Amino acid sequence: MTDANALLLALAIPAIAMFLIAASGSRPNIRDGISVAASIATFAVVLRLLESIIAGARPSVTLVEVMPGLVINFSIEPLGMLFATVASGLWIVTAIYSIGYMRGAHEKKQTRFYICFALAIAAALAIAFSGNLFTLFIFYEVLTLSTYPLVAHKETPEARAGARVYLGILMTTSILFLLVAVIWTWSLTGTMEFRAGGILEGNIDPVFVPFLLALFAFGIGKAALMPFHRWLPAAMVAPTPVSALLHAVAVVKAGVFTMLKVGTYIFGIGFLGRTGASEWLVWLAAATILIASIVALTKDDLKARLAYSTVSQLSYITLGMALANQMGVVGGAMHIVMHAMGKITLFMCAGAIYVAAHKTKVSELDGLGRKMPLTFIAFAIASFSIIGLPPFGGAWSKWYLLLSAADAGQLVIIGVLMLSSLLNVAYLLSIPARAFFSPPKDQMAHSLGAAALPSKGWEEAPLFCLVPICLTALGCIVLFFAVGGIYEYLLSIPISPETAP
Amino acid sequence: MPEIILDLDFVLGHYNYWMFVILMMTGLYVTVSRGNLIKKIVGLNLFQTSVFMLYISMGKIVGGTAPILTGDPDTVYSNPLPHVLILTAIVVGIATTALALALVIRIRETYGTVEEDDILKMEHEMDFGVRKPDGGSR
Amino acid sequence: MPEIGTPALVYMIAALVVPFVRPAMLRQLLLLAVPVLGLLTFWQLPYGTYGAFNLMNMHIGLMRLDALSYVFGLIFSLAAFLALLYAWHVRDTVQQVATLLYAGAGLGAVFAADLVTLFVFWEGTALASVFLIWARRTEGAYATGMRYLIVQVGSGVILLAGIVLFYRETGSIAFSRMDLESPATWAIFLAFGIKCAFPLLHNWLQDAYPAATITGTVTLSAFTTKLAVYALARGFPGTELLIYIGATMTLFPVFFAAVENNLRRVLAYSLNNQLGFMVVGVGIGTPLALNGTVAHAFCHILYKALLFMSVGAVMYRTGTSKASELGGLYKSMPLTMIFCVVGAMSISAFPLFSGFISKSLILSASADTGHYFVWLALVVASVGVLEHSGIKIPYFTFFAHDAGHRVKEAPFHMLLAMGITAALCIGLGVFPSLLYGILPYAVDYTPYTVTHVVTQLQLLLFAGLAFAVLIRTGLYPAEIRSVNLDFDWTYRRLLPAIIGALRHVIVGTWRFGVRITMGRVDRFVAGIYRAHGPQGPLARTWPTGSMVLWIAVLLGMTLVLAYI
Amino acid sequence: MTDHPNGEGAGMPPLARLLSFIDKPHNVTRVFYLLLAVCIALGLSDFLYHKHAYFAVEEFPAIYGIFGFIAYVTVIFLAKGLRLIIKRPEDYYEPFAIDTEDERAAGSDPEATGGKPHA
Repeated sequence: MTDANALLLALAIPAIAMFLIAASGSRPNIRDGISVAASIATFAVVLRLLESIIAGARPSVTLVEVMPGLVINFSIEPLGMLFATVASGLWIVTAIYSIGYMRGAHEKKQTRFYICFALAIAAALAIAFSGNLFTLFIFYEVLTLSTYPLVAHKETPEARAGARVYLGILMTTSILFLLVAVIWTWSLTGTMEFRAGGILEGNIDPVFVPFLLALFAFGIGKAALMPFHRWLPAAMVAPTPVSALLHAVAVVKAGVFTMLKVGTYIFGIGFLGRTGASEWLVWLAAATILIASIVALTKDDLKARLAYSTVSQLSYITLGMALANQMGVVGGAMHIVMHAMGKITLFMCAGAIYVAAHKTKVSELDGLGRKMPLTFIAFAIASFSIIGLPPFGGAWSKWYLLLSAADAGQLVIIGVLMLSSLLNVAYLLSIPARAFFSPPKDQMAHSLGAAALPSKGWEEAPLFCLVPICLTALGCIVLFFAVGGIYEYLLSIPISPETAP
Repeated sequence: MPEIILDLDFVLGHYNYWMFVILMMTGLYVTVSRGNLIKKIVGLNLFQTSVFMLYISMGKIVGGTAPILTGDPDTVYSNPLPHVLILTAIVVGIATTALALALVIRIRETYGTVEEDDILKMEHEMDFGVRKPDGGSR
Repeated sequence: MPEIGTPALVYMIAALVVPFVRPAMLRQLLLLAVPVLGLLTFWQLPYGTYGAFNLMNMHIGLMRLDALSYVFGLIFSLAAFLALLYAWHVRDTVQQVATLLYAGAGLGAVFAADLVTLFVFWEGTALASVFLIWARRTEGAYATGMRYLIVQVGSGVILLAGIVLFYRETGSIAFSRMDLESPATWAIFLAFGIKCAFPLLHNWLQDAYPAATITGTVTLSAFTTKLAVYALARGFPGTELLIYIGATMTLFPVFFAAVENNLRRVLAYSLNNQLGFMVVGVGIGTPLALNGTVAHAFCHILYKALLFMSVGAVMYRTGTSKASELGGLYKSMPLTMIFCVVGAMSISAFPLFSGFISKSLILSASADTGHYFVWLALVVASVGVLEHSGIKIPYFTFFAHDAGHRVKEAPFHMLLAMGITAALCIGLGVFPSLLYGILPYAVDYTPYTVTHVVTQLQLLLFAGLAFAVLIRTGLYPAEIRSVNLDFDWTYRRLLPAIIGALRHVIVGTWRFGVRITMGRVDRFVAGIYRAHGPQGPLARTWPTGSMVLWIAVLLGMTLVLAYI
Repeated sequence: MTDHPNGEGAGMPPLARLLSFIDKPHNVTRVFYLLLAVCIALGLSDFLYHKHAYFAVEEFPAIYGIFGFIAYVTVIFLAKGLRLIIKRPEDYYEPFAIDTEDERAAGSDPEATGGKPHA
């Protein structure tokens, strides 16, 4: 099977799975089985592709030529491959988790849920593999549309309102800014190809570069830059597996992945660095990081707090691109992996807490740690990783972002990243700490003297929820040690034209 | 030769234009001043006719007959273009007048009057003040 | 022992195994065996760098064994052993695992050959130690733990920023002598300073240590601060600034400790004071001074742990560590009293006790290099130490007015731990060569000269006399239930107040701005409605006549304009 | 120092009985004068040996003793002055500090008696 076929297969499996799931709607066990099998199959194909990409292959497939010059073309390069691996890998975990969650929380209309889930993953993979801006834009919109029914799954008024905000912001920003940017780029350069080192070099008057970048930056609403971040907290009405995969991995990562890809393959990091066009984006991303963290600090609802934390963490990656040097791209790309692993654990824990203890408010979690120790340990591990504490993966991505800020001579940005770590400690770590160590509000002050042994009454979420949580938590730790390989791999992302493979 | 401010024979020479202007102004005046809708339509038609005649007179060639083919190749015709144009304009004029009259009939049925001032008064009351039980079926 | 990267690995593996060891006795034995195993891994190893490898083209060295790190590794293992022995009765898995991880991270940091490994273990100490505070499981302990964690992670993050800048400047991350001329080294210096409780950065120490559990505080007292002293000794020996920072560090805690009611907070202030001595030693930088710092760190870990253990034992039996609640305990806990007195003597540097042999090194080093005022400050500080730790701790716990506690003697394992520590303190005091042998630089210093012994005794006994006089005349500050403000007031009361005011102002202006704009928007909409609404002049049904008139006027105007 | 000698001598551990002589007030004054005598002896001993001094000020006999005494007294009075400024009631940081909480939560012996929690 040549790489090109593998590529098509990787996209085909989720699509086919969609129909199979639809067909087996009446028999839940088979339907869930199919969705998990599809995720595993996709991941296997993606891994096979990963090996050939590491070996240097750059497969490219042109699906259809809409008009002369306008083609739907898929070509894989290291950055896209990374995102695809993360998305398909975590699809498995979430597929298993959603079985446990959907049955635990007795959600209705699960078939439609799994169909849209598979479609969203297919769209995410297509974005990862898209060879030009046109393909990317199409599947970017498909991703938005396919996630709408997932966000509005509960069909309650709030869910509909949230989904309306979600769709509203994402569609307006993409049509208003992104489409304009894509067309402007096409008119400027005559092509929309993602090419190593960027295509804008020499085709654009440097004065316009910041404006084009602004159009792209605000156009990619999924990267949740500050003015257009409202959709992320609004989408928290969705059931947790949706929040887990989509708002920790697929949707938001598609946004920041597109940001990185545009920065690297349309503008070209060297070009951005020379023209200093991304200077304003550095400050906007830094502002987003801090403001979102401060807002997260005030949120008592668990998922809202995690949503704002995601908004803040996404801007790390945008910051990485905006700093316009190799370390920035490496740091940003690595943060995609680390943040995905950490944040998906947090969301799954939030879901497990909802399923097992029907609690959504942070203040209600006091003393819950004794009943759900595994969930809260996993929550703590994921929080450590996102804060960037050493024995966990997140530390390395923060290390490279700091290196990139040092390279760009931005000492203030180093200060911002430091402050954001402290804010993360304040709003993320307080949750497991309260759960384990502060006396439960309803009980009388706990027994004095005897150090509290975790009482044997564990009331954990169903096994289907618990296993994925532990897996991804372990993932956070493993990533710390497996970072050497990722770093070598990320170095192969071309920064300037001549290093094109 | 100082520039002639007012070329007198040019002005008098185009008396027919002055006629059309007068006709046009009367039509305009009738439309503007009369409250009765029918009279407004008549005024409109006067206005319209003056324009038609203007075009026709522009197309007149001294000694030229009406531009209708007579089979004799050396008859001199007036410029056919304005004629053609005005023919269609007349047809259109009839159509608009017919439509206007139809509307006036409907207004008459609804408001029971064709005096525009009364109609406006009634509309005003209907929108804002007392809802007058108008006889006509809306 | 097979050569494994770093002794910290032993602690980490043990920390993973311990929760699954169900029988308590077996678990305690395993806990005690870990420090011994850790010690064995580097006990016989020749000096050199081990566990070096290349990670993302950075030269990582997990373990660098040389004279400086060997001494600290030794004392850290010893401290871990004593703390775990002292905590034999504890059944809380969280505390046991946290102690192991904390000691392991401390050891790992001491042996780190490069800045990245140092940062990894530096944050590890912060992370692991906070659970010793949270293990108390009360609302106050949770809040104190959170503050402690933010300060410690703050120090770690500043260190990370410093390392990044340093890596960019020098291209290497080797952890060796640096001097303070670039923002990188300043950031690293500040990070070390926070954990070394420099003035104004010190108050996490007094805020957090009394909040930990009884056995937790004993563990806490040994690792974080001494690790910072080691880092300063490794990174910034001989920096002039450190002398003056150290001098102030020795002076200001004396006054706070004299009036503090919670005895564990008094000990925390005294710990801060002793750190001042070590920082002065690092600042002076001569071999004698550095020897003094290392020796003082070595002895200080022992007698500070002893003092915390004795007060902890009293707290274990009576349930409180507040001076106003204690007194007359010598009758029911005589052995603890004796160990407490030994600790007090050692910290006050009485001859024949460990404090004497290590503090004298620093004092004479400062005198040798002619720092007269610093020397004077150190002497005053020594008197201060005698006051708050030498006399106040034992007197108010065991001898003052009898608070009526009739409690049993401390449990055997606590007495055993205290006994070993006391024996070590006295042993080092009597045979200084034991310690001088393993100090980093050659030592040709004899502490027991007639002059030195007599002057030290004079200093201490006259101060004791002053105490006796003050007590008999009733001028001595009585112990009253109260809380003393310190620098932490700024981030516990001032900062929230400022943030509250700021938020109030911002929210106020935001709401005011919203109201204004909404007002203007409403007016605008009303205006439009008036103009275009059903009654508005622009939307009303105009009589056709006036309409035609206006058309005529417009046509006229265009005619006129066309010909201008 | 201890104001009233309590009765139950027998219940105390043997070592405590040995030290219980400190309870009687007259023993306390006797210890005080012993301390005074030792101090004076130390002060005089300065003349008996050659004092190796770093700084000129150390030449003065018994300077360490006097300096120790004065330093101690100044420290105490400065501390008392400082206390006037920084003393606050125990519940100053009420919910966020351990001062008013029952200290037995720190892992004391289950039958720990004292530590009357702040009313």
